Amino acid sequence: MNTRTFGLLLGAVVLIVILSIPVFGSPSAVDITFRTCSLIALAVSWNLMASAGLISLGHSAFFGLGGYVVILSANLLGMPFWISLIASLAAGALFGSGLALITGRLRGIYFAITTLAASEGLRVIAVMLPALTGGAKGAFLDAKYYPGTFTVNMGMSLAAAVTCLIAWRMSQSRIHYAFRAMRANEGAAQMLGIYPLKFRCAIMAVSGAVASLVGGIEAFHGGYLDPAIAFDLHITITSQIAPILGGIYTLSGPIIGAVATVFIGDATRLSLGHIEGVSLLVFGLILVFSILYLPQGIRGGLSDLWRRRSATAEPTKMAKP
Amino acid sequence: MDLLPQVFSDALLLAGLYTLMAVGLSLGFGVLRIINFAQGEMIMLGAYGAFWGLTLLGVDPIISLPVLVVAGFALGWLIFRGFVAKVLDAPHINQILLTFGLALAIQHIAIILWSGNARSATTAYATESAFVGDVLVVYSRLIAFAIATIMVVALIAWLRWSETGRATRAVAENRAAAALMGIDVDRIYAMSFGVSCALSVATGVVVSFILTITPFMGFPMLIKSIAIVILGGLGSIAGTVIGAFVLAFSETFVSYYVPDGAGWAEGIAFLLIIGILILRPRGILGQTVET
Amino acid sequence: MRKALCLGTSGLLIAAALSFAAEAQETFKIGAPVSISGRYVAYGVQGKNGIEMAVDVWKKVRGDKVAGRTIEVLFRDTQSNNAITVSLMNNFILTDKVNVIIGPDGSNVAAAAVPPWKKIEDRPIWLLPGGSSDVIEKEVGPDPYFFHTYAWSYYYHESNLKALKALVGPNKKVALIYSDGAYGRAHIDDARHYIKEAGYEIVSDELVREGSADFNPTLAKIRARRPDILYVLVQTNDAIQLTKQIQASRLNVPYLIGTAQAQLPEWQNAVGESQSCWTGVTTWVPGLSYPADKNEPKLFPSAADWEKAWMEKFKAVPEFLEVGYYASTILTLLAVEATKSTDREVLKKWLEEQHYQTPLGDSKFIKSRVALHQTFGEMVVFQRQKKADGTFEGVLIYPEQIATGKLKPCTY
Amino acid sequence: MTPILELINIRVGYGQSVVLQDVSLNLREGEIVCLLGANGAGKTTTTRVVSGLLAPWAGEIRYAGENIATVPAHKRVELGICLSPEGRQVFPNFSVYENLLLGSFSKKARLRRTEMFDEVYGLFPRLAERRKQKAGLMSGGEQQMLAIGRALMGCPKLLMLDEPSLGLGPKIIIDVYEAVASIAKRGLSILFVEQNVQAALMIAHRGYVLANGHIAAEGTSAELRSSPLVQEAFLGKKPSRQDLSEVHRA
Repeated sequence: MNTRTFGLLLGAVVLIVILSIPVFGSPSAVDITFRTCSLIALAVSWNLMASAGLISLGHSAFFGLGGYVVILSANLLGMPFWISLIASLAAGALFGSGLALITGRLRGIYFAITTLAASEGLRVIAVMLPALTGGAKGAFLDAKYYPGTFTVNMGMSLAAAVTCLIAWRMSQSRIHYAFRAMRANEGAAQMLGIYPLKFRCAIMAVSGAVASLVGGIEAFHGGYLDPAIAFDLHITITSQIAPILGGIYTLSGPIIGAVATVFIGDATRLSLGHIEGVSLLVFGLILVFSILYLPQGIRGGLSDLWRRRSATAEPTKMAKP
Repeated sequence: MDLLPQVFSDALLLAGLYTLMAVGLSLGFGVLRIINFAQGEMIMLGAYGAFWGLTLLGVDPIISLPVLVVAGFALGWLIFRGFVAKVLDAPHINQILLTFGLALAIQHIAIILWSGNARSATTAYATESAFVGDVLVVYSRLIAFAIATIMVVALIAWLRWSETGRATRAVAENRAAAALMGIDVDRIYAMSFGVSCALSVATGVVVSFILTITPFMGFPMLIKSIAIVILGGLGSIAGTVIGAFVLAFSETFVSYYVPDGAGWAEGIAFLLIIGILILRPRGILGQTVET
Repeated sequence: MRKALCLGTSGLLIAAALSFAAEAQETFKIGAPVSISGRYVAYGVQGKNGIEMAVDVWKKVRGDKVAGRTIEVLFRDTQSNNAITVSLMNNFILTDKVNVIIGPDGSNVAAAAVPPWKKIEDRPIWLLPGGSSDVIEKEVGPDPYFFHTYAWSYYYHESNLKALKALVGPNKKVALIYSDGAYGRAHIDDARHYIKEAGYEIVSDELVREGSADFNPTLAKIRARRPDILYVLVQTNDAIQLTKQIQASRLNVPYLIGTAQAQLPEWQNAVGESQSCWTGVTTWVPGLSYPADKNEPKLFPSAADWEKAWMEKFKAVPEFLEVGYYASTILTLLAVEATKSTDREVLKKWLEEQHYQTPLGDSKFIKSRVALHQTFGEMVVFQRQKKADGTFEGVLIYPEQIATGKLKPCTY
Repeated sequence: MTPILELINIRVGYGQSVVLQDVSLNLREGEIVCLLGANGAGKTTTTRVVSGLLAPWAGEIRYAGENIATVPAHKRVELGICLSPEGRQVFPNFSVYENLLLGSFSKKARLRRTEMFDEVYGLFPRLAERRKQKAGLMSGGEQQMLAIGRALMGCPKLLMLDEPSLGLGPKIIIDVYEAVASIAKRGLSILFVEQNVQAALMIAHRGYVLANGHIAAEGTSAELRSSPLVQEAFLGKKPSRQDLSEVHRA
């Protein structure tokens, strides 16, 4: 059995696991799977943009937008679960491609800060339009639109699974090269026949749609939304931490990272949660030290180990002039 | 009553504060090309330093300012050597997450040490004021403005005329060429990071008797500083000063003249960021920055 | 990829295993979601202190057990985060199977806790000693298992305006300042309602931004309107800066009316001399003269004795949330002890019928606007006044039967 | 006499690719040595290694007899090694005067600042005229003068010039080379990189030819001028239009 089949097989196993836990799992397994899947989808979505050289500091904009679209479309228009999720998906895609058009050729830190500004701007709007959003008091999802625990949990598992499948398909296709070219140099990418603005629009639409969908499902799950939480920078940060921790620009990195982030977060919160301030302190320190000592993420660290082990078997590759 | 003189006076005093707040970030970015997400936490530490100096030792924040600034410089130096130096050549996202992790850690160290309670330094001049004609001038803000002006002018003079300051600017423009001049680039990096932190600590001291001190006070100030720095142009101190004035004046004007303007005022910063980045990505006075 | 999946699966399994708490029999479990990190950390610590004090006192007075069961309090950190709160509530109810939930604190976190609790059919009894926002009340609705052990936002303004009408008289001009934060938004409608009902004129109705660096534009506009009463609805953090700016800006307003902040030592320490003249409205304030309960004088001593005991343990003046959490915890323990049961119907019935005199006042549950069970909502109005020795004290000014002094107009 | 600079078996590169392979060369005090070679032969890399901007993977850099391979770049300036880098790299937002001030940043140079200013302004009167001008706004030739002047401000014992004639008009090239020659008369050692072979061999005492990261030939200027290898090396080169025109003009 070669590595590829093995990978595919395991991928299938994981899909089965995350899709079956909502059916058979214990309540706490369901809860953890929900949060992990939420982060997997966010992380893969963030990583998608990062892979094209677009560092997003505003993923909470998509997330919050999706949440509010769900709450408003359910409460005001009486849309059922699936329809309002499609609405949030569409809103995220629209906002993403709109942001891509606005940011034009901005790159690096400039791009990152524009996305941050977009997210904070949406928060201010949500705060200042209490008639629509409930303002800082927050808004509840009308309980009669709650589709049931199973549907919500399954929805999130499906969202994560589909997101991973999309990312997998992309990594298998030629788009994969376009990403690399965009990341390295947009000018050069243009010469390869990639139209950067179009590509950006498409990527940000997909990424935004996914993040917005997650926000939408989270809104059903939580049933309550306020601007500070919907557009919380921590959402952006955790959706970055996961790929960074796992291994940026890779397919499996964000997934490994998401699992690790949820695990570390729960472990610190549950074991240190009784001492004030400590759980987030430890989380911060883990973040710092993983960046310092695992710059390629867990995935990179593992393949380093793997390479070192196999290096004893085969002679080290010599650099040639 | 004509409000306009009052509007100008308020805006001017706020602009001084904003300048000092953003100039540390601007220097750090200009030289190291790193946005330090823990910059706000330096403000927070400065504010706590001044607060505890007053509360425990009875030392007025203005008196403790020099000591705290030196301490801030030392802390910045240590943070640079211990953490930031190791990600100088790493991708931006690693730098952002590293400094964000530091920010999170510093915030919660503050909670562990000093609890999450809100505080404020209660100096006598904190609540004194005078009417100049129709215009109310609050002493604490005037003092803050004066300190901010002195610090920013000192910074600009240092950068302009001192040997090290000139070297710092040189490193900001071209790191390799600076090394060829015999400039120890690493040392300049550590020093700029230190100075940048020291400036933020000074901001903290100044706001300790004006604003509310909490372990979380830094982040909103960081966001606002980023807005100012982007507005003025990344890496330009003069641009930062202009950015601070633009933001302070527009916020104050909106607060006075737009219904519910005080609520919308916060949005201005973000509107300005997006606007400026679309129209003139380098900011008002920005230099070329390879990103 | 392969390693990814390996890790993923094992991660999920380990994490799942972690949260399977071994369910010991014969324990009485209190689920306590508290925000002990993040922005509500100050509240969370108070909640935790209150519950810990209650369990300590119980163990001293009644021994280690309640109705033969070991007492187990599960403190879990919400990290001031809604999503974590949702997960906590789910786990408390479905996995830990707690008997009672007490908390959480901070209106937003408390609001986030409502939907996950409500959607579970066999939800346990929930006592909420914090969270005054009326959106919570509306969302919970007339739920039989919800017990609010704190005042709703409108109680503040009802009491405040009663006091003002009685002590200041009719026909006054009021300037309102409220923040765009959760606190301001939750209070403003009811504040306006009761001000108008009292026949006062609102001459200025100003929104301020949470965390603003300068309130002077707002204050300058208010100065121009020359109000008699300044009515302030902002969160503690903003209140500190605003209070200092109000003093500095010489508004010459005779009555400075605050709501929750004025009773907080946090606010008092931070504003120093500027606290002079501010009134506040609260359910509990040091110096209240509530007597001890006749039947349970050790669990519910007089307000003064309780305060003394608290000072001994924590070396600090207790805050209203701490008293609220204390009283709520003792009530649940008493319920279990009295009924020898942890069944929610039994407990609910007992709680509905109990009546004690606690350090926080009368414990009888009544109906509020929407909710079925509401207690400790009785509010008193006080004013921060300077004593001869230069320190400040909260002088009770309303209701008149418990008043310890008179409302004085501001002089600065 | 020990040579002032001696490279012994230097191997270096970027990332995975090796640029210099076993390069050895030396330079005696007061000597003018040029490095010749096609684009990408490793000339600039050699100056970067000597100046300390690039750490060699293997080999020794001996300066006045001491191995300085691990000495950081800024300390080499203090030791008297100054480089006028490829592409001039002046500080565009600084005035000419400030650029020169930066050139004399090292402690030793700071002491002799006035003296050096006189010398540099003497060599390049143009710089004196434009002292308040922003460097970024000057012409290429002026910037080149500034880069050389700035390197001189550091009081070098070993001056390295990377393509001083690149982008310069024919008149200025002569000025620059006259300047270089007059500098050398003061006992300075000069190592310079040129693509303009004829001009280089006019003033250099000796030269090395780099090809594909190896020393392909070395010798006195006269030897090199007549060496078939040099002819071949530069016939094989595909010069840019600019280079070509300059060679013709020179």
